[in-house]
Amino acid sequence: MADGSIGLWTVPLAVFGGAIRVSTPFLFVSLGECITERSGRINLGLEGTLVMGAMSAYGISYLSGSPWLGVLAAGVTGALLGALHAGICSLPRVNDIAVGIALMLFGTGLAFYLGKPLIEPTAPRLPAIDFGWWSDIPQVRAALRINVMFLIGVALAPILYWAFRTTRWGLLIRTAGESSDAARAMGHSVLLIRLRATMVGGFLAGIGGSFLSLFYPGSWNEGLSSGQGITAVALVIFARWDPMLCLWASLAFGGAAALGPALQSVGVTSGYHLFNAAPYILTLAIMIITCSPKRTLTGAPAELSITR
Amino acid sequence: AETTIGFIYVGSRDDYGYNQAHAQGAAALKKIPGLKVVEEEKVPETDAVEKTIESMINLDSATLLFPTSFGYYNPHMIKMATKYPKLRFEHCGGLWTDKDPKNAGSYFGYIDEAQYISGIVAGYTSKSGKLGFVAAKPIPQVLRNINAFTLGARLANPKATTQVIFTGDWSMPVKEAEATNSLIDQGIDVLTCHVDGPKTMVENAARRGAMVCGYHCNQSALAPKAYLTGAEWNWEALYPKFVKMIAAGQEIPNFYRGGLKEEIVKVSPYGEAVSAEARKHADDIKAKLTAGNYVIFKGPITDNKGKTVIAAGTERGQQDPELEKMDYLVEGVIGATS
Amino acid sequence: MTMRFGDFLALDNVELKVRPGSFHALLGENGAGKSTLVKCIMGYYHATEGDILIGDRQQAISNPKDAHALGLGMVYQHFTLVPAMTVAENLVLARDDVPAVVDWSKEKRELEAFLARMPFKVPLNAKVSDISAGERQKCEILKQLYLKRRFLILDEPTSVLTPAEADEVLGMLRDMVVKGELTILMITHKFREVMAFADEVTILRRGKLAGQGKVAELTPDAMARTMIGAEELTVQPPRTGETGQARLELAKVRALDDAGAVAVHDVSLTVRAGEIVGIAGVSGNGQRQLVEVLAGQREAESGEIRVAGDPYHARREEMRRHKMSLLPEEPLKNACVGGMSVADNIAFREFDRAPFASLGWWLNRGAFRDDAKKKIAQYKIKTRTPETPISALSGGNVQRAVLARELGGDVEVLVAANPCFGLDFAAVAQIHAEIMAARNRGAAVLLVSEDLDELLELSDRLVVMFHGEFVYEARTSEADLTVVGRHMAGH
Amino acid sequence: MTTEAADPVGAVGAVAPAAEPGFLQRHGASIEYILIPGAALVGALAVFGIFVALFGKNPLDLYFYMYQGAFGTWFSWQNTLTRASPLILTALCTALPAQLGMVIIGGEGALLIGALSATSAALALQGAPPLVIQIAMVCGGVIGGGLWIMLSGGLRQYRGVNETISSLLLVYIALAILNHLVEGVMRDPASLNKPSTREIGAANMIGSIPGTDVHWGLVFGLIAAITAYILIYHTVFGFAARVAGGNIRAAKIVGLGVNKLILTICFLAGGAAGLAGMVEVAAVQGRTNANLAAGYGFTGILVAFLARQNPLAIIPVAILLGGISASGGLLQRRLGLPDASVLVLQGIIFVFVLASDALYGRVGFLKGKS
Ligand SMILES: Nc1ncnc2c1ncn2[C@@H]1O[C@H](COP(=O)(O)OP(=O)(O)OP(=O)(O)O)[C@@H](O)[C@H]1O
Ligand SMILES: Nc1ncnc2c1ncn2[C@@H]1O[C@H](COP(=O)(O)OP(=O)(O)OP(=O)(O)O)[C@@H](O)[C@H]1O
Ligand SMILES: [Mg+2]
Ligand SMILES: [Mg+2]
Repeated sequence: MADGSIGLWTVPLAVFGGAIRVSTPFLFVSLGECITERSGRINLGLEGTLVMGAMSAYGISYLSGSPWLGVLAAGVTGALLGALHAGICSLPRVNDIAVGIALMLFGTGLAFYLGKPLIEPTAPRLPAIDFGWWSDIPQVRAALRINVMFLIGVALAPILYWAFRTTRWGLLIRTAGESSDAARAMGHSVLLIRLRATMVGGFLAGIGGSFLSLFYPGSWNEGLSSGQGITAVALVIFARWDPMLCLWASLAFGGAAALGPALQSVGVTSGYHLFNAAPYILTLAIMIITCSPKRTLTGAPAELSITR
Repeated sequence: AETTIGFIYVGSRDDYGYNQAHAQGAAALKKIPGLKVVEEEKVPETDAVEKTIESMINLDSATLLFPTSFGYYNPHMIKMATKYPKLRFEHCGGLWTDKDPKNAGSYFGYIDEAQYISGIVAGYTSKSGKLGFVAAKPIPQVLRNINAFTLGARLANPKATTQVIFTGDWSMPVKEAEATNSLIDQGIDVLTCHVDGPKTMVENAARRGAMVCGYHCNQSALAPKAYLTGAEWNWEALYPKFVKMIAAGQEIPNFYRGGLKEEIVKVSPYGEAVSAEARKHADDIKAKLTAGNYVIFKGPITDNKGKTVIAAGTERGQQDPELEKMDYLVEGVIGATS
Repeated sequence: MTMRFGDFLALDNVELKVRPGSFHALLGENGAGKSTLVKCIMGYYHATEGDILIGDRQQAISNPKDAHALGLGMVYQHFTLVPAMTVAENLVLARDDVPAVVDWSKEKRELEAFLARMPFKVPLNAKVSDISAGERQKCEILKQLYLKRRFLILDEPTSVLTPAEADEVLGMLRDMVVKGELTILMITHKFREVMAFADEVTILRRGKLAGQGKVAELTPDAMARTMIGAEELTVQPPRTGETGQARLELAKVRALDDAGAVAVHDVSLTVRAGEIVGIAGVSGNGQRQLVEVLAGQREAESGEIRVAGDPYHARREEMRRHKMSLLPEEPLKNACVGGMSVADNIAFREFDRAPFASLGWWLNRGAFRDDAKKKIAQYKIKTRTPETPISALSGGNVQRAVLARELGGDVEVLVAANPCFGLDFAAVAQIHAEIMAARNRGAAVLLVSEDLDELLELSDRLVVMFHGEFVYEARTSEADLTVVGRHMAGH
Repeated sequence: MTTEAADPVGAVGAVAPAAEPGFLQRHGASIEYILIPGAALVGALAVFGIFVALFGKNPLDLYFYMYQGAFGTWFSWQNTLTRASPLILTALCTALPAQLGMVIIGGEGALLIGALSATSAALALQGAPPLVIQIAMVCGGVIGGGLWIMLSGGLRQYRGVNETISSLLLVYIALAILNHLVEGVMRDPASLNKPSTREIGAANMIGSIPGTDVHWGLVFGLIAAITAYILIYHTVFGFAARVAGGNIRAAKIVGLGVNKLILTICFLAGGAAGLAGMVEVAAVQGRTNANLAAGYGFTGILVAFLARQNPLAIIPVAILLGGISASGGLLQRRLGLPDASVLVLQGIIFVFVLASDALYGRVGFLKGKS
C-alpha cells in the first residue's frame, strides 16, 4: 500500500469510478429517449445526435472559449435533429425506426464532415468538482472528481419520474404515448406533443454528446462514440421506460465499460475482447431474462412501434 | 511531366496519430516542385483499397503509391502490384519477401529505438517506478514497443515495471481513457501508448497529474507540462528521400527499414519535467543508436514468465527478423499477450 | 352540414336541431355519417360546408378545445381513456385547465367530493386497463360531467354495457336532462334505448337526412324502415336438424391476458354437432382470450382442447382436418392483412393447395382471381376489383369477405366472436343467416357475443362467462333473462 | 400500398366498374414506384449540392465527379459493381425479415459469423478439391450467418425480445467473438501484425467473373436477390410470410406456423449476409480477420430501406450506393471534400426517400379522375 497501489481494490473502485465517468452519456441519451418513447415514438437516431452534440459542443467551446456555451450548442443541435426526426415522422406512412436509422447516418456523417478541423485544436473543457477532498487515497479522490453534468443527470432521473406523474407536461406525453386517440379527443395535437418530446429527447442526447467531447474522454475525434447512443436506446427498453431504472442501468453500463481495463490492470488478461463486449452481453441477457413472449412489456407505451 | 503520388490512409488524416504522421510526410512531398500528391482517407482494408489504388492509377495517373495501413499489404497491395508491374508501390509496415512482386516494397521504422529513449526518460521521471502502457492489440510491433520501453526504463531504474492494458482495437477513446484511469489508479505515474490516436491517453493522464510519453507525432501541445518526450515517425525525412532516389534512377530496396540513424524515427524534444540526469543518459544512448553501435535486444533477456527469450551472448540487432515475430513481454512488464 | 372525405360524400347537407333540455337520439346504418356529423360538431373534423349554431349564434369550432369552451362534450364511440393511467389521472387530465404541476392530494379530495354527488361509482386509483368495460364507459360519462359539460354527445355509449347497466346509466342521464342540467345527443343502434329514454330522434341514411321526429310519435318498425331504405334483408333459415355428437370440447382451459394475469380460469365446455352454444358476458371477462386460444392467437397455459375427439392445438392441418372456421371480432385487425388484396385474403385458408398452388409451392394467380370473383358475387362483397386491398373496404364488407373465406366450404366447427359488432341490419341479417345455416348443416357453433339479443336469437344453449369462469348455463329456451343478467354482472 | 383507399367510390356504390381507366391510371402505382424515389434522389442530390456549395465547392463539379467516379468509365463501373455486391446480400438480411414485419439491423454480425464459419469449413477441409472446399464454404457461410440471425428471430418468438435491438447487440458480440478467436485459437502464428486465421489457399479462392475485375460475389448477390423475389411473391412460402408479416393475428387464425416462418426467414436472411461474409473471405481477403468488419452490414440496412424492402429493387439501389461510395474517393481527391461527405450524402438520400413515402397515392396526375 505504501507505494500508492490499492491492489485488487482497483477493480471495484474502477467500476465505481467508471460508472460515474462513463455513465453520463448513457444517462442523458436514455433519459432523452425515455421522454421520446413515452410520447409514442422511437428515435434510433440518437447515436447521430450524440456524435453531432459532441462535435458541436467541442467546436463552440473552442470558438467561444466557454465550455458551457458548448453544452448549450450541443443541446440545441440535438433538439434540431430531434425536430427533423419528428417532422419526417409526422408525415403519413413514415416509419420512425427507419427515420432513426437514417438520422443516425446523417448525424454521424455531418459531425465527421464538420468536425474535421476540430480534431487537432484543444478546446476548454468542463470543470470537475472535487468530492473526494475527505479522502487521502488518490484513487478515491480521482474517482470522486465528478462533473456537474453527471449530477444534473442523476437529478434529472427522479425529476422526470416525478414529472411523468404530476405535471401536465408529463401526463400529456404519456397520454400521447398510450393512446393518440385519447390525446386527440382531449383536443391536443399528438404530432405537436411528439415533436416537443422528440426535441427534448434530442436536446438531452446532444448534451450527453457534449460530455464525451468536453469532459470524458474529453476531446473530439471520430471514434468518440463507439455505439453509446444506440446502446442507450436499447437501455431504455430494458429499463422499462422508467427514468429511475434508466439511471441504474446507465450506471451499470458505465461500470461494465470500466470492467475490461480494470481487470487487466490487476492481471486478469485473457479474453479482453469478451470483457469489452460485456455491456452488450449484459443487455441481451437481461432482456432475455425479463422479456416474455406471452405478455407485452410492462410499462411499454402502447403507441410505440417497436413493442407493438 | 508531373509525377503523381497517391497516399491512402485507413483513418482520418488528422487523427493526431498514425495517419497524421503519414499525412505530414505527404505534405513534405507536396512542397517539392513537379510532384503532385493525391490522398484518400478512411479507406477500409478490404477490396476498397484495391479500387482506390486502381482509381488513383486510372483517373489520376499515379505512378507511385503509398498505401499506409498495415492491412493493405496482403492481399490487396500485392494484387495491385502484380497487376500494374510498371508502377511502384511502397507499403508501410509490411514484410516484403522475395515471393512478392519486385515493384512492391515495404518500409518501416524501428520506432522501438525511440520508445527505448522514452523508456529511459520515463524510468528516471517515475517516482513510483511504475509505468503504464495503453496498447491496442498484442501484435509483434506493439509488443516490441512495450518491451523496448520497459528495457529502457530499467536502464534508469532496474526495479521499474510497465503495466500494459490492451484496449482491443486501434481507436477506442472511451476504453483508452478508462485504461489510463485504471493504470493511474494502480499508482502509475508515467504513461505511454500504442494506439492510433494518443490524444485521449495524453490528455486524460495529464489531467490526473501523470506524466506522458507521446507516440506517432509530437503531442506536447496537448499537455505541455506533462509531456516528457515521445517516439515519433519521421516520414517528412523519408518520403522526399524516396522520391529523390527514384528521380536519380536508384532502386529503393524492397525491404527498407531504419531507425534513428536512418532518420525514419525521431524523439520529441524533452519536456521541462525531464531531469538533467535523464537527459544526459537518454542523449547518450540516442547518440549510440544514431551511430548504429547499440543493440537494445541483447541477451540475456527473460520474459515476464521467467523464460529466457534471448540467450546470454545473443544480440538481436534491429534488422533481426526474429524481432518481427516477437510474441512475449519481457521481465518487468505486467500483463499477458493473450 | 356537408362533409367530404376525398371523393366520398360522408354528409350531404344534413340539418340537425337539438332543443335545450332534451334527450335526442341519432340513428342510422353503419357508415351513415352519424359519427362524422358529431365529430364535425366537436371540431374534430372540419365540415366542408355548413354552420353550427348554438343558441342562434353562429359559432366557429375549429378544434375540440373550442367545443369544450362552449360547454360541448363528447363520449366517443371508441374509448378515449388512457388504459395505462389511473381513473383519477384520466379525469384530471381531461380538464382544459390542467395545472402545470398537479397537486394530487388536493385533486383526489375534489374528485371524491364530486363522486359523492354522482349516482354511480368508479374506483379512482385503479388503472383503466384493470377495470371492466362497463366501468370504463361510466368513467367516460363521469368525465364529461366532471368537466361540467352542458351539452353531451354520446356515440354508442351502451354497446359494451349489460342491459341493466345501460338502463342505469341512461336513466341517470335522463334524470339530469329532466332536471334541465343537461342536453343530450345520443347515437345508438338500439331501438329499445331510443324508445325508453329519448325525446326526439333524427335518422340519417348514407349521409343524408332521412327523417326526424318525436319518439312518442314513432314505432321501431317505422324507424328501421327509414334507416335502411329499400334494402332487402337476408332471411334467416329456420332452426332444423338434430344435435349430434360432441365436436368441440374444452377441458380445464386456462389462459393469461397480455399483462400476465389469468383471464380464462380452467373452463370446460362441450359443443355438439348441430348446436349453437352462446357465451354471454360483459366484455373483458375472458371471452376474448378464450377465442384467441381457439384461434391459435394465444397459447393456453394448461388444459386441453379436443375437436372430434382429437387433441387440438390450432395447427393448420388440424383446422383443415376438422373443417374449423373462425369468425373473430374486428376482422380487419384479427383475420385479414389490410395491405393484401381481397382475393388474397379470401384465399388464406386454401392458398397452399391445388388449385391455388401448383406442385405444392408455386402460386397460381389465376386461381386466386377466379375463386375470389365467385365468392365476391356469392357473398355480395362490395369491392372495386378482387385486387383492391382489403383495407379499402368498408367494415361490413371486410366482414363479408371473411365470411366468404370461412364459410365458403364445408364447416364442422365454427367459432364466432361478436360477428356483428357495429354492423347494420342488412349485414347482421346475412351473417345470422349464414351461422344458422351452418348449424343446420351439422356444424358445432361456439358463438361468443356481448349482444344478448343476438345470443337469445341464435343459440341453443347459453353459457355466461364472468371473471374468466363459466358461472351459468342453461338451454336458451329455458333461460331466465334476469338470472342471466345477474350472472353477467357477477351476482 | 393502398392507393385506392382514397377513392372509396366503387366500394360504396355497387360493383360498378369505373369507366375504362387511362394509361396513367392503370399503371399509376408502378409509375409511382419509380417516379417517387427518383424524385427523392434528385432532391437529395440537390440538397447535397447546396451543402457542398456552402463550403465553397462547385456543385456542378460535384455531380460531374460523382458520375465519373461511379459510372463514367468501364473501370468506374467495375469499381461500383464490386462495392455493390456485398451490399445486395447484406440488404437481403434486412429486406427478408421485413416481409414478416421484423426490423433486423444485425447483418454485420451475420456477415462476420458467416465469414468465420466459411473460413473454418475451408480450413477443416484443407487438401480436398477446390470445388468441394468452395461448396463447403458457401454452406458454412450460409449456415453460420443463418443461425446467427435465427437467434434474433428465436429470441423474439420464444422470449419476446425485440429483434431490432437484439440483432444489433449481436453485432457487437459477433465482433468480439471474431476478435477473440482470430487473436486466440484460430490465429495463424505467421500473421504477425494483423492477427488473422490461416489462409484458405489461393486455389480455393473463387476469383473474378471472366473479363472483369468484379468477383463472383456479384453473381451470388443477383441470384440471391432474384430467388428471394420469386420466393416472396410467387411461392406458397412467400405468401404465408406476407400474411404473417402483414398481420400476425391473421396468420395465426388460419393456422400458419408463425414461429417456423419467422425462423426460416431469419435463417435465409442471415444466410444471405453470411454468404456475403463467405464471399469476402473467398474472393477478397483469403482469410478471416478484423478487416471484415467494414460496415457492409450497416450499409445493407440503408439499401434495404431505400429499396422499400423489395428484393428486386435492392439490385439497382445497391448499385447506386456502390456508385456513391466508388465516387467518394474522387470527391476527396479532386474536390478536397472530406471522406464523411459520402456519409452525409447517404444520410440525406435516406431521409429524402423515407419522407417521400408520404407521397404514395398522392401524386396528382396519377390519381385518376374523380
Ligand atoms: N377519416 C375518414 N376518411 C374517409 N372516410 C371516412 C372517414 N371517417 C369516416 N368516413 C366515412 O364516412 C362515412 C360515415 O362514417 P361515420 O363514422 O360517420 O358512420 P356512422 O354513422 O357513425 O357509422 P357506425 O354506426 O358504424 O358508427 C363512412 O362511410 C365512413 O367510412
Ligand atoms: N380512413 C379511411 N380512409 C379512406 N377511406 C375510408 C376510411 N374509412 C372508411 N373509408 C371508406 O369509406 C367507405 C365506407 O366505410 P365504412 O366502414 O364506414 O362503411 P359502412 O358504411 O359502415 O359499411 P358497412 O355497413 O359495410 O360497415 C368505404 O368504402 C371505405 O373505403
Ligand atoms: Mg361501418
Ligand atoms: Mg359511428
